[in-house]
Amino acid sequence: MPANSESHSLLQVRNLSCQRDGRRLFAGLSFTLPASGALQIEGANGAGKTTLLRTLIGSAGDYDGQILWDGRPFPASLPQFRESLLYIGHRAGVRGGLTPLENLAWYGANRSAAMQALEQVDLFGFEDSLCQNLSAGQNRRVALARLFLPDAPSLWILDEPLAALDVAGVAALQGQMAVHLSRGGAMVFTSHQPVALAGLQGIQLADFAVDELAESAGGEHVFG
Amino acid sequence: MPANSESHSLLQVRNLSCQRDGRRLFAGLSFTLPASGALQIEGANGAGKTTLLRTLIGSAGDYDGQILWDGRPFPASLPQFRESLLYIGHRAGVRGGLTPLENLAWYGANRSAAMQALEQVDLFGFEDSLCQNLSAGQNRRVALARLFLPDAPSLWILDEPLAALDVAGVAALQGQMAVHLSRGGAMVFTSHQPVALAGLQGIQLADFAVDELAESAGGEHVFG
Amino acid sequence: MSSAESLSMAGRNHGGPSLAALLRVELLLALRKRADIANPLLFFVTVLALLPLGVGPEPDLLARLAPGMIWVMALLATLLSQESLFRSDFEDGSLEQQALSSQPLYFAVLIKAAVHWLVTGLPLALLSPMLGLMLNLPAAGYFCLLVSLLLGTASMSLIGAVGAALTVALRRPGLLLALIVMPLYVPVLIFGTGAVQAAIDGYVFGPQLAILAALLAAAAALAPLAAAGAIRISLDN
Amino acid sequence: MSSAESLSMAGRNHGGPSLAALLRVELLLALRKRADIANPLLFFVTVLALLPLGVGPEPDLLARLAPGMIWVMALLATLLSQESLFRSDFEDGSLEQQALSSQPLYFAVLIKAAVHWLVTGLPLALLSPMLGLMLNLPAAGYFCLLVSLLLGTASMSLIGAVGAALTVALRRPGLLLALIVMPLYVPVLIFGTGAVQAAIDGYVFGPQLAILAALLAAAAALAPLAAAGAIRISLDN
Amino acid sequence: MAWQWFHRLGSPRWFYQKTGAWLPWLALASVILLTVGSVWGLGFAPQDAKQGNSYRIIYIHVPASFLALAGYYIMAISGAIGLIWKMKLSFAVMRAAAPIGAVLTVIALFTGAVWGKPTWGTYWVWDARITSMLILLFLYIGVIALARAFSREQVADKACALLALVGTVNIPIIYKSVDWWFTLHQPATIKLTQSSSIDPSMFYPLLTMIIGFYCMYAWSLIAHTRTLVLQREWRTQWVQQELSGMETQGKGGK
Amino acid sequence: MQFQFASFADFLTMEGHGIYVWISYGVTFALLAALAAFPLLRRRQLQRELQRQQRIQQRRHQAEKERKTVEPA
Ligand code: HEM
Ligand SMILES: Nc1ncnc2c1ncn2[C@@H]1O[C@H](COP(=O)(O)OP(=O)(O)OP(=O)(O)O)[C@@H](O)[C@H]1O
Ligand SMILES: Nc1ncnc2c1ncn2[C@@H]1O[C@H](COP(=O)(O)OP(=O)(O)OP(=O)(O)O)[C@@H](O)[C@H]1O
Ligand SMILES: [Mg+2]
Ligand SMILES: [Mg+2]
Repeated sequence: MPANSESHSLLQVRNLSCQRDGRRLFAGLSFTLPASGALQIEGANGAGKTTLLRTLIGSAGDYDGQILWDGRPFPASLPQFRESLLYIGHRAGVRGGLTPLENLAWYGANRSAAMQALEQVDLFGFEDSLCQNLSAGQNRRVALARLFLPDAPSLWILDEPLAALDVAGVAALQGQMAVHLSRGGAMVFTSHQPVALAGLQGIQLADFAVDELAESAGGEHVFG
Repeated sequence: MPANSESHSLLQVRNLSCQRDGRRLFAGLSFTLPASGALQIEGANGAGKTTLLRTLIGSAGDYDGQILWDGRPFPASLPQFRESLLYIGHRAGVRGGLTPLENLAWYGANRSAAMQALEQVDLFGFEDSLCQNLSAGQNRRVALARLFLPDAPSLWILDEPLAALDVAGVAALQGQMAVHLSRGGAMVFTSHQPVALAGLQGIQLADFAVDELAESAGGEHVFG
Repeated sequence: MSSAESLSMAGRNHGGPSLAALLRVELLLALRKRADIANPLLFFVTVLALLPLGVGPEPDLLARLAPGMIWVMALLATLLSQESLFRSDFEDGSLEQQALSSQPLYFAVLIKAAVHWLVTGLPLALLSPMLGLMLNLPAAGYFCLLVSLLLGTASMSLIGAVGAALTVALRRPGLLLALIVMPLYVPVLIFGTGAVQAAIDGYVFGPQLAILAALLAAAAALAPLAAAGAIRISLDN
Repeated sequence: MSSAESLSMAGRNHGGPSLAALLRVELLLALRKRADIANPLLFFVTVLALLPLGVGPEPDLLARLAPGMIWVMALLATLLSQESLFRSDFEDGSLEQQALSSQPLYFAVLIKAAVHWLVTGLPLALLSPMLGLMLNLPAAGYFCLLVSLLLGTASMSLIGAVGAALTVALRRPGLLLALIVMPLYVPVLIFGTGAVQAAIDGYVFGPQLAILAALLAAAAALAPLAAAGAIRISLDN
Repeated sequence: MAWQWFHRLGSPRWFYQKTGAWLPWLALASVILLTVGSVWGLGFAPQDAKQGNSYRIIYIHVPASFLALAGYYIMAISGAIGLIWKMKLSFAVMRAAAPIGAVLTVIALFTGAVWGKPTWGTYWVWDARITSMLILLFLYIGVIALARAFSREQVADKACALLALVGTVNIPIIYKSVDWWFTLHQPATIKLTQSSSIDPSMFYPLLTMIIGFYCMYAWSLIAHTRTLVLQREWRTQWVQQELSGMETQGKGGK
Repeated sequence: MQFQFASFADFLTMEGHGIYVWISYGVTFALLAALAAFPLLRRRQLQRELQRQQRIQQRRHQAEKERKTVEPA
């Protein structure tokens, strides 16, 4: 539906470069994420995918370049940005001392919506077990159940959502991702497995890798 | 080379059933793993794959049935069993406070062998960084580097070895698995992703699932 | 199930938990981990029981020590139980989710500290007269001991939250939290023991208690702010 | 690099670490985390400095308290620093690898406890005379304080390892470890303070020190055994 | 314009290159002042009527005590500037100030304790001022220990700045409460010498030493900050040149 | 202004207080010297660290190049 994707762009990244302990992981990354857009960040282990996502959500501050939400730059627009953000990282935000149902309630879901979401991630029957007694993949599913809640936020940022999921889980998640896009939502995610999603765009982080030796010879970074 | 797989069987499992908090996950599982045999345990999230592997290595004691190593039953044969075991679980056994090189040295590798193994898992150049400063996949690679050491033990038990690895990492690992089999080694592993390996056998845990309601109606397990 | 029901009434902001939900969850977790509640208490009692073994059983000596030792041990019990204040939330990622939510972290910290006090400081204070009895505390001191501990442990829960937030990202904080926080506890300790000593000696102790209350008010206003800042710092890791 | 080199000379059992490698790694980790060494020491000093703030500054009173308080606080510092003894090894899975290796866990535990004593108990004991000075300890007590702490902290490191092993699988052990272990420390505490008090009062203190040494020998023989068993229990989770 | 100056001040490189020239002068000044002051104080200032010669410790004790206190505020203020204006250099100053302040506090405590033996007959009393000095040392140590516990410098910087700030709020409270505590429990049996009644012949060497200590402090702070700058910016070209330049000089010397 | 002591020995003993005074001064100046020495030592350490890092970087670079040459084959 976005007739002019530039004007409807939700998230814009301009000339971004991220650092870890002073080492630049990538540089010159630019992209625009329109509503209904899906973007997969690809790259080898250690390329900086997690770092990029954590920069996008405003949790990692060690970057150069510009990030704009709804046309307004970070960090001024962070509060509005976070209103429409749903982030699930390597650490999924599932509390071991609570049951799946209580975990979803903590995120503001009411009981019937939570039950439905848990059913959709195949955790029916486990809704009252403590999460610390669930398997690796089941814990992951509890986190992902947030995506199945009726009024989920419009921007999803997911770090390896498919990890630890079995085949049926992967299929269910891909289905929900498609639903989200069709509703006008947007998403950025990383995955080492291929994801089947219509209209999915990819970014290869390797294309933006920094050649360290060349860099320290050139003087560009002197005042960083 | 195993002419008679029964007689050369390394690991034999007879009528195994595992429990978690008193709930039976599966029952009646039997298989035989010969030298040069590879076995993939498949099953949905929460089916009990991790529990099965931890039972096989003797770390989870809550099981019924028999496990034999070299024809002698557990737990009597556990010491010999462990001599030829290499286990890598969800928790990979990589110490964050040590470098990859030191981690491998801790497992008894000498320097040149460790360097070569690290090179094969594409960690060349990171051998002197602390592991706590590596990414999720890189940490996983440090653990997997043990598989690339020259005199690795003969039985590998791996819990989701492909998790968190990128495409190149998956390919390298599959290559090494094939090498191990060709050397006469054996392995049991779990994976949600398909693994390309000649002669790979699969076990569907779902086939051995226990119908709890039916069971508690029938009297068999009442005193279990 | 009913707990989940009641948790959800608070709101429907899926980006993060609401305040009422937060309070209920914290209480729920605290009650579910009843051992965590009992531990500081048992620690408090055990250490104070070890004391006569260390310094000898003379009643007069113990009576002189009682206010100070009870206070120091209450301080230690509070302090050491705070190491885990944010830890499991940090490790499972829910602290990050809270920081991303549109609710200010200030209230989240305030609630956490309040619940910590409810399950640690309050029982400690209520138990203190019994320990006073064991240590031969003069009769004039009991009331003041109780009140001063009620006020003081609350301040300490709040101040300790700053230290807990600062050290939450560390793998093995060990005793670092104690090191950071103990000097900050000094005023509370001094006015607390001062009040009890004054009560025993027959002086007025109202002013000291008033100062303790003022310290508590200041801590309630400032400590959650500092702790919220510290959490954001710790998360950028 | 040279450290990795030296680590590897110990053997080539890829199923698990060799003993010599174990010792070197433990020392390496301890030295790399120098902050962890300093923390129990600083805790010890800080708590002892809080004490006069609680019980008052009179030198005579402090002198009577000194042996007991120094011992109790050394006990606490040892105890609290042991919470992390096996924790990070457990969390990253290397404890499991050690249990799977053909080396007996007994030695692994013994080595861990020994390194723990080297970086905690030994410095604590060496620092104790200075604290004696600050707390006005009579001159006759210094030598005995030092020796009794050297022996006592070693026993406590060993005994504490059992508790650390039992609680390692718990998410938030909190003060549970302290509760389990403190009663076991009681004999050590009694003979330790007894020896110092005897020395101050001018009696012979040799017998008490001999008993402390005997306790240490017994702990060295039995505690690693118990801890190894406890680790296996904790791993079956 | 003013902001431009402010930001240039925040540039580590600018700081490094600017302060290189100041260091020798500060070093010279502190060596001269400390030498003159020490010789004066030890040998030429008159003996104190009450305390005899042990009072000569005053010439190091008092300056160290002053700076130990002032150092905490320097640390906390630079930490605050770093947090508010996100100035890297300011964090470096804060991190440099912590160990220097701790060492000065140790000096104050040590000289005070040694001075206590001949005057009070004991090395240590739980006097209000002494106790609060000890707590100050703990505050310093807390900052240092926290800094060392983090593996990432940026996080360590912010965490330490926050802790230092929290400490600043507390320092006056701690001082007041400790003062109050001492007077409650027992009357002050020991009075420190009144500084107002000090004789000029004793005062001038003291002044010399105080100024000397200030110069020494400034030198240390700058020098420590400079090494921190080098450590943090070592990926940049100018630092690598700086470091390898030194190395070639060293080789040339051999 | 004049030297306050009759002899150098007097100056050292200071009527019995010498030990305290000299220990104070000694420790103070030793600590100040340590403060002064630290930046210089640290600088040398940094140099060594830089060299090590440069070696590591070169190795990483080399590995990268090898990877690139292997891939097409
Ligand atoms: C460990 C023991 C001691 C500590 C921690 C200590 C600490 C301090 C501090 C912090 C100051 C600076 C106060 C200010 O800025 O207002 C100071 C000043 C001073 N101290 Fe000490 N002191 C100790 C022992 C002594 C002793 C034993 C004496 C002599 C009997 C002494 C004599 C003085 C004098 C004369 C001053 C200057 C007074 C003034 O300017 O207000 N101190 N001390
Ligand atoms: N610590 C525990 N305590 C109690 N029950 C547990 C615990 N861990 C797992 N379980 C239960 O045991 C079952 C099997 O768990 P297990 O970890 O073996 O599954 P899995 O097949 O490895 O799953 P996944 O693919 O998600 O890793 C799960 O249904 C879970 O509910
Ligand atoms: N805590 C840390 N401290 C310092 N450096 C780190 C830290 N975490 C990661 N790094 C470094 O940053 C780089 C990028 O890490 P990141 O976690 O972003 O990788 P990733 O692309 O998500 O990899 P993976 O596919 O393995 O998850 C890695 O090379 C790693 O060495
Ligand atoms: Mg990642
Ligand atoms: Mg599993």
